[in-house]
Amino acid sequence: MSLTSLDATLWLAFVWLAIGGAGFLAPRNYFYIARVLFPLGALVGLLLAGVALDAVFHEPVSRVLPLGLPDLPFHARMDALSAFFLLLTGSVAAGISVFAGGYFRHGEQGTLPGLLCFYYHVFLASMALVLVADDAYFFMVAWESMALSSFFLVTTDHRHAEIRRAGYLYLLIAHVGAMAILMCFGALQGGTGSYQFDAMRAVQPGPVWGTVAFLLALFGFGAKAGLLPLHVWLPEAHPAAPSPVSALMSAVMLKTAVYGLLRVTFDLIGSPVWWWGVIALSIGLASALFGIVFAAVQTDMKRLLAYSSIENIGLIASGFGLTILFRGFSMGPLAALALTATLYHCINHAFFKSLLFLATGSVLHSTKERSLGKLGGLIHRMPWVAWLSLVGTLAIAGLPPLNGFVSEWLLLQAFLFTPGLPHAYLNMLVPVAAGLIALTAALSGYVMVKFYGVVFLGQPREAKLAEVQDAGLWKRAGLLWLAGGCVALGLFPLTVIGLIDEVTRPLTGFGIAGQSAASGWLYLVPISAERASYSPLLFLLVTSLLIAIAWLGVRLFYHGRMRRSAAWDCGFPYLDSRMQDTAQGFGQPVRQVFEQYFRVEQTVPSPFDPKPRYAETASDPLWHWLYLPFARGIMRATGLVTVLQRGRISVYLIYSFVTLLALLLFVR
Amino acid sequence: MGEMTFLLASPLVGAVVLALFGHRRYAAEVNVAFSALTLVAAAVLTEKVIEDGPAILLWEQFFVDSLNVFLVALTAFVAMTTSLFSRPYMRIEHAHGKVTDAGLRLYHSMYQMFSFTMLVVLTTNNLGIMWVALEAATLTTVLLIALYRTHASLEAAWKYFILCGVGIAQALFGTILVYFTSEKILGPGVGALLWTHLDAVKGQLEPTVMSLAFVFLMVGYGTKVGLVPLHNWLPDAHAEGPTPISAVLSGLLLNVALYALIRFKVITDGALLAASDGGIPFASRLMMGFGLLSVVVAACFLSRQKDIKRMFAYSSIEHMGLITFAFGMGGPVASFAGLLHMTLHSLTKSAIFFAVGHAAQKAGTQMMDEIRGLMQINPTVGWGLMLGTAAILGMPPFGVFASEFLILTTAIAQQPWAAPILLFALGVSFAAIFGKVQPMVFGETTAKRLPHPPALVPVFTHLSLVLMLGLYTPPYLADWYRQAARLIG
Amino acid sequence: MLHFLSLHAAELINLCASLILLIAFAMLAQRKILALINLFAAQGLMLCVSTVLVAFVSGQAHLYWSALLTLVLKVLLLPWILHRLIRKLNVKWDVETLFNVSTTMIVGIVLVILAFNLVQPVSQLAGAVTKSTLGIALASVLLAFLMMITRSKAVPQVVGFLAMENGLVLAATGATHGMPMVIEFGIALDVLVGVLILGVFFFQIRERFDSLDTRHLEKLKET
Amino acid sequence: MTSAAGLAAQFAELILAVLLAPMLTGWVNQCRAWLQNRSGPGVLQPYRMLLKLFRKEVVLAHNASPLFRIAPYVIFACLALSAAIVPTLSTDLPLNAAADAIALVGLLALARMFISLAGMDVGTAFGSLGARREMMVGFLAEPALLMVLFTASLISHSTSLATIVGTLAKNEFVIYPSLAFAGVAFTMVSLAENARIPVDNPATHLELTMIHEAMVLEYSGRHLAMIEWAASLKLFVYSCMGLALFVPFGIAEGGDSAGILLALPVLAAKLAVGGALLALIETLSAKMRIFRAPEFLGIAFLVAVLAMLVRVLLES
Repeated sequence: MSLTSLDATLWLAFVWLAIGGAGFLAPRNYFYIARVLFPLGALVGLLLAGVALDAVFHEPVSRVLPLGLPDLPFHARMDALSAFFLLLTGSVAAGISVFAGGYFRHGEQGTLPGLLCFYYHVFLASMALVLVADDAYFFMVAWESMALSSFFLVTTDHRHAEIRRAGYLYLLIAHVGAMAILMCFGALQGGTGSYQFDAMRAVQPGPVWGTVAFLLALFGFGAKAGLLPLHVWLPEAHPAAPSPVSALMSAVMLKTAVYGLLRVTFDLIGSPVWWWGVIALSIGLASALFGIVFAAVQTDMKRLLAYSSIENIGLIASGFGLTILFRGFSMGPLAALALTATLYHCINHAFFKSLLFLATGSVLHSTKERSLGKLGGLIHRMPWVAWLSLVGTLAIAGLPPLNGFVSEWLLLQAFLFTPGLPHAYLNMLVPVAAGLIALTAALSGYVMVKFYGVVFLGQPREAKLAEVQDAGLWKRAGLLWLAGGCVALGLFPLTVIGLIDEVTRPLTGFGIAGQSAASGWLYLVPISAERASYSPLLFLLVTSLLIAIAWLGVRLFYHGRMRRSAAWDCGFPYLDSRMQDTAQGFGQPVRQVFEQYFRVEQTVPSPFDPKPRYAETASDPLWHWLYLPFARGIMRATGLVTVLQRGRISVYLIYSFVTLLALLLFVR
Repeated sequence: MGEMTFLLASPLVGAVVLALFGHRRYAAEVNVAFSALTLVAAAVLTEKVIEDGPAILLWEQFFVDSLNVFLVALTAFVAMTTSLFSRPYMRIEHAHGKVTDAGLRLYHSMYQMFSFTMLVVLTTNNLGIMWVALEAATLTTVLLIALYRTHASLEAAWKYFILCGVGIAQALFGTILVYFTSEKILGPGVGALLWTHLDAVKGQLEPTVMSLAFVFLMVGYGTKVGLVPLHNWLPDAHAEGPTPISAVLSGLLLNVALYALIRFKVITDGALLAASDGGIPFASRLMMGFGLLSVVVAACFLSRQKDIKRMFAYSSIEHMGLITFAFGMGGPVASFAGLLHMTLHSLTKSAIFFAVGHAAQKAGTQMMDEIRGLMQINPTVGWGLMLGTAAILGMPPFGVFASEFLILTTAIAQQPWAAPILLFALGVSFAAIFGKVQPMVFGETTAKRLPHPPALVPVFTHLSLVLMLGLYTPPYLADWYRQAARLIG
Repeated sequence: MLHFLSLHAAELINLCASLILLIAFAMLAQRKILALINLFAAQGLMLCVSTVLVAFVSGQAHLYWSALLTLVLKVLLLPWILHRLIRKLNVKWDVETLFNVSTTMIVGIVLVILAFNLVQPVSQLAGAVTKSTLGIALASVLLAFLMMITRSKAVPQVVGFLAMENGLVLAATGATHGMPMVIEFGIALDVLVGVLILGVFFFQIRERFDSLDTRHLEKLKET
Repeated sequence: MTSAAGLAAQFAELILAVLLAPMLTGWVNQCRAWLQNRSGPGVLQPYRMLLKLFRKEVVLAHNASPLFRIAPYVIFACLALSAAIVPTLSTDLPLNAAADAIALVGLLALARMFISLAGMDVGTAFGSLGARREMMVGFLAEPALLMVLFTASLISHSTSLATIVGTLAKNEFVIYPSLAFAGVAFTMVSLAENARIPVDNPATHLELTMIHEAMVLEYSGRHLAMIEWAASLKLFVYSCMGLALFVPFGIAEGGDSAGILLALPVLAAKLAVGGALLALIETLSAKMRIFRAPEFLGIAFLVAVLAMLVRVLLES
């Protein structure tokens, strides 16, 4: 009896739970929790990634656990799709956990470190279990445990009302989403009454039930992923949570939603209809654009990253929609291309977003400041964090030769094939959608310059920033691991695609790595060499060579003389840090261009104001158009119902009387 | 046989003893001891039924099968843990001067009496005695609800008495009608009211009379279950009585009333089967309607609550509605789920009331706006409330999710129209309850220390059982539920 | 005499039943508490008589016991308790303002028709002697219900509750020749205990609210 | 994919681009001077300036971080590489396989990112103002450029620049309406990207209007030289890209040296005409207010999207 990868995964998840439980042994001992348990958790993550890496290349294995409902015990299954996402989970979690070992050094206010350790590892374990669950019940249990544990993590510092509010909003939307997912499974069981995924795979749902299931899945998983219009929790919850948790949520938890979408659409439903793709694509594009435009006007660095997560999830959803489109028209290889781009972006986003969240965590930890308007110049005081987050910044902006570029490149390549769609309108409109992707990518560059420039460059905006310390060794190690991941994923796309191939082949019947491998190990060739190719390694090599030559050349032919002096600034002598652009100022052009999409509230001082103050908030219009009216509607409806209970006993007796009479007449 | 006598005798003797010594310092311990004795008897009885199967005892007036023995075990268990909780709780109330010595005597005595009446309802084979005992259960609790003698508690008790009394009078009419038809087949006398006999001849009972009778029973016992629109006594009674009583009302009495309804449903279904046209049986349709209405209306009320106990009372209405709906759907899975949900709701809701009781004592008020930051001053109370709330809202891995999962998935398969309504209502109540509990548990505190240490063992015992049932149902328990579900059909 | 009884038992039973119904109507319209209690006692008496008649006709010995129980409880004990109560509570001469008596009466008549209609298929199954009593019983239950709805004072509400109980006993004796004795005793005990508890309650309510008007009991409600 | 001749051609092209780029800038300035009735400093003026800057010592602000010092080299390398990717003389370029049109846009974005970050580094009002404006221009121009390239790649079913140019050069007698739209968009984008009138004025130091110059205000000495050189390279790259897309004739196919030798004077001629046209546009138009720039670029983006739509609607 050999240990299968599935068993190993389940055991590792269990070890995570055990580590969480071990936190209760000495709940106040920071050293024990941060320096022993968290690194252990990281090790488990690493092992999990190893197991998953192996499992990607193997046949699916499944087993039944002696837990769960009497007639529906927990079924677990490991196939390439699960393994891929487990790989993502394990590898990212390893970095985040190492970082957390340094982050929770002083402990978060409001919650015991032991408790925090418990939530954290339960969160990790439940994410791993979501990925291997093979029946609706197990899936839902893991899914909701994930929501609950992350809710507690978000509300770690629950003494602030806005954090509590964020946690509430988060859990509420997660719960509503979970209900939709539950209904989706209900629609999928197709009257068999069996809630095992195997049974759902075997049943071919009719077009109506299939559509219902897909839309419910899109709603449910979209709520977790933060797709429009269910994104509102994301920019609230991410800033509220401690940074390693934001990182974990953004990097891994959002991906479990993507996993769920892929699982339901391509595995359980099995035969998607093309127009589902149009829906997913539209929502994805809307989310992407919305997310990045809002990211541009944020003044809180974690909110900014949260909106950027919405953008990235939007891109992933676009890729997903494109995959359905191709799949629906039986264009297998192109579906594989789009799916590869989607999955690639998933893992990329996991790495660079967690890197950046952890970087903000370091900054927050050192400066106690989250607002962009009070940071600046940290590259001098925190060089490690600054340089490592530069990698993340460049990656998330989709710049070569880092990883973000590869997946966006693949996605755009996939878009360029859409004129071949056998549908009159789609083949015209979808290629144009590529323009929106391009706009989003360019805007993300804008946002990232703002983020990096305001936080790390320029002069410190507050005096206290002069004393901040750089991140400690544990944090550096975590950041280094993730930054290394960004670089490696960017430089060796062929290896990654080889992995992803194992996933796309069962789901779409095709893979793109074979084609690529035929063109040599150096080049990424998704379809054919004439069509497009990209070699990040060569790219990096030549760029570095050119930099080296330029530098050496200058040194060789001229000199290296240098003199430090005050900044010139066009000769203006009274330069101070307040003259730099603020975060608001930097976002102003975007705000102006997209003005009608924001709800902007400005207070502009009069020209004669002795102490002029300028305030501006750009809030989410969807909140005002959708959520508030909905909540008001519910309250109004419930208000009507309360009329039923006014305290008079005669009236209550009338209710009983009338009910009795009505039923008696009914039974006649 | 012996166990049965013991099971009923223990609380009865307890009631008498405590009627005499209920005000003494050790009364609470005596109360616990009698509850523990009852629990032991229930355990032995359960053990016996599991081994030997159903049994008819004591001149056929009592019988146990897997359906009621599980409720007996649950009732004895929750009554026991509640007595544990009530020990410090009532002491604190006494110390705060809310209860007099006489009040304590009444409380302890009636507590045992209440256990007794519920156990009689559950174990009796005689549908008439069932009615008598259920009415007696109302009578024993009505004084407890008025224990504090405040305006509000008197009002609540009055409403409780009148509404339940009137309601249960309808149930008597229904019982008379059942007797009216069964007497024709079984002959006059006690035999015609024995459930086992009725069950044997249910196919021959006159369908017209049975459906008429079921309407009366539905309205009658439904009032006690707290089904909308017959529920109006419930939130008042839960909110104004002492918290241990709220816990047993919510956790046990509602179950017991529902149990009575189920027994009649089995017979009615049997009687109407011959005449039915193959559609949904009449009784099932009625129960589904009431269940659905209760869930929806309770969800609406939930979102407007200010009093914490009142809110959880509405939550009980909601869950009772859900269980009624499940039994209404029928079939092995739904009935199984209904029974499981009964168990879990009982355990969870009583645990919540335990936590709520201490929370309210700490804050000195039941108004949710004034209870803040429980986590800070007494983390265990805060956690009890938080986890209990998470459990009752159907968050996995707690067991309530398991039963809700089964009920909802069956609803999707069998009554697809109802599933979205149920889910929407559950969503609204989630938003309502969680939104109110969270600020109470988290944040800066307003609470103060209590004169006696709170009893939180019951809370966490219940919650760990609920947690276990969410992840793992022991095989014997599952078999037991299955058998019981088969009895319900 | 006995001969006459056996010949005309059915008519007599129906007469008693009708009287019960009539008294129920009278209670519906009665404003005075004292009179209400007396009417209740009269209704109990009628019930007792009809039970004896049924016992005589059907030869069910336990019905005599049942009749005795009714006599002791409904005719003597409960009215006595109620009398004592209203004296102690000093509400003996209380007069209640009722909501439009004629409307209430019309509703009552509708209820009677409804009740007869409803039990008609069931009555077919009943023995010849008690054919119409079931309808009357249901009608008096519903009328008592209606009375409870229209009253706002506590004591009349309780009297209504007890009148409802009378209707149920009528149903039991009329339609089924009485429930088994165990049950009858149980029901009687419940009613007695209930009234005692209510008695305690009246005092408590009076003590708190200075009134027995249930319109003071409207604080607990949803807003 | 690679051949010795290809490598040689690639290398030659790179060297040529790096060496000739300042001359193009000089030529445009000279033309502009002529059009404005000035005598002009001559086409070699940029070289003199670079030489002067190289000789001067670097004066670095106290606050400048290492990023500030690295950025010029990175920017220079990025633009040099993009010059190597764009087919100027021949379509048989080994680096073409390493980076296609999308990667080229990415490369230009990388350079933009670094220059903006460098602009923000010292923490002066002008630096961040310039960076902000540069990124504003970028986020609108970049997708427009990508759309232009997509239109071309939809024609040739490839995003590889070499293939695009090869295809376009071969089908010289087919007229693509989409390319006309794309051309308009491309021109607008190029003007903005190269800090030209009407979006920016390379000759100004008036804080209200400048973009590029605001960012590089703190640079001096060899750093400034690298940046100026990179700016010249950028103009060169854009010009060559435009020529390759819209006037692709005369570019050698394959790596034969004869073809390359022939392509060289053709390129020079095309660049000369293009530079003159640029100078003409600059002379004829007025500098826009900075707030108008998004509109200008938005139009460019829409025209580029239109080009793509036309391509899909009318030509397939």
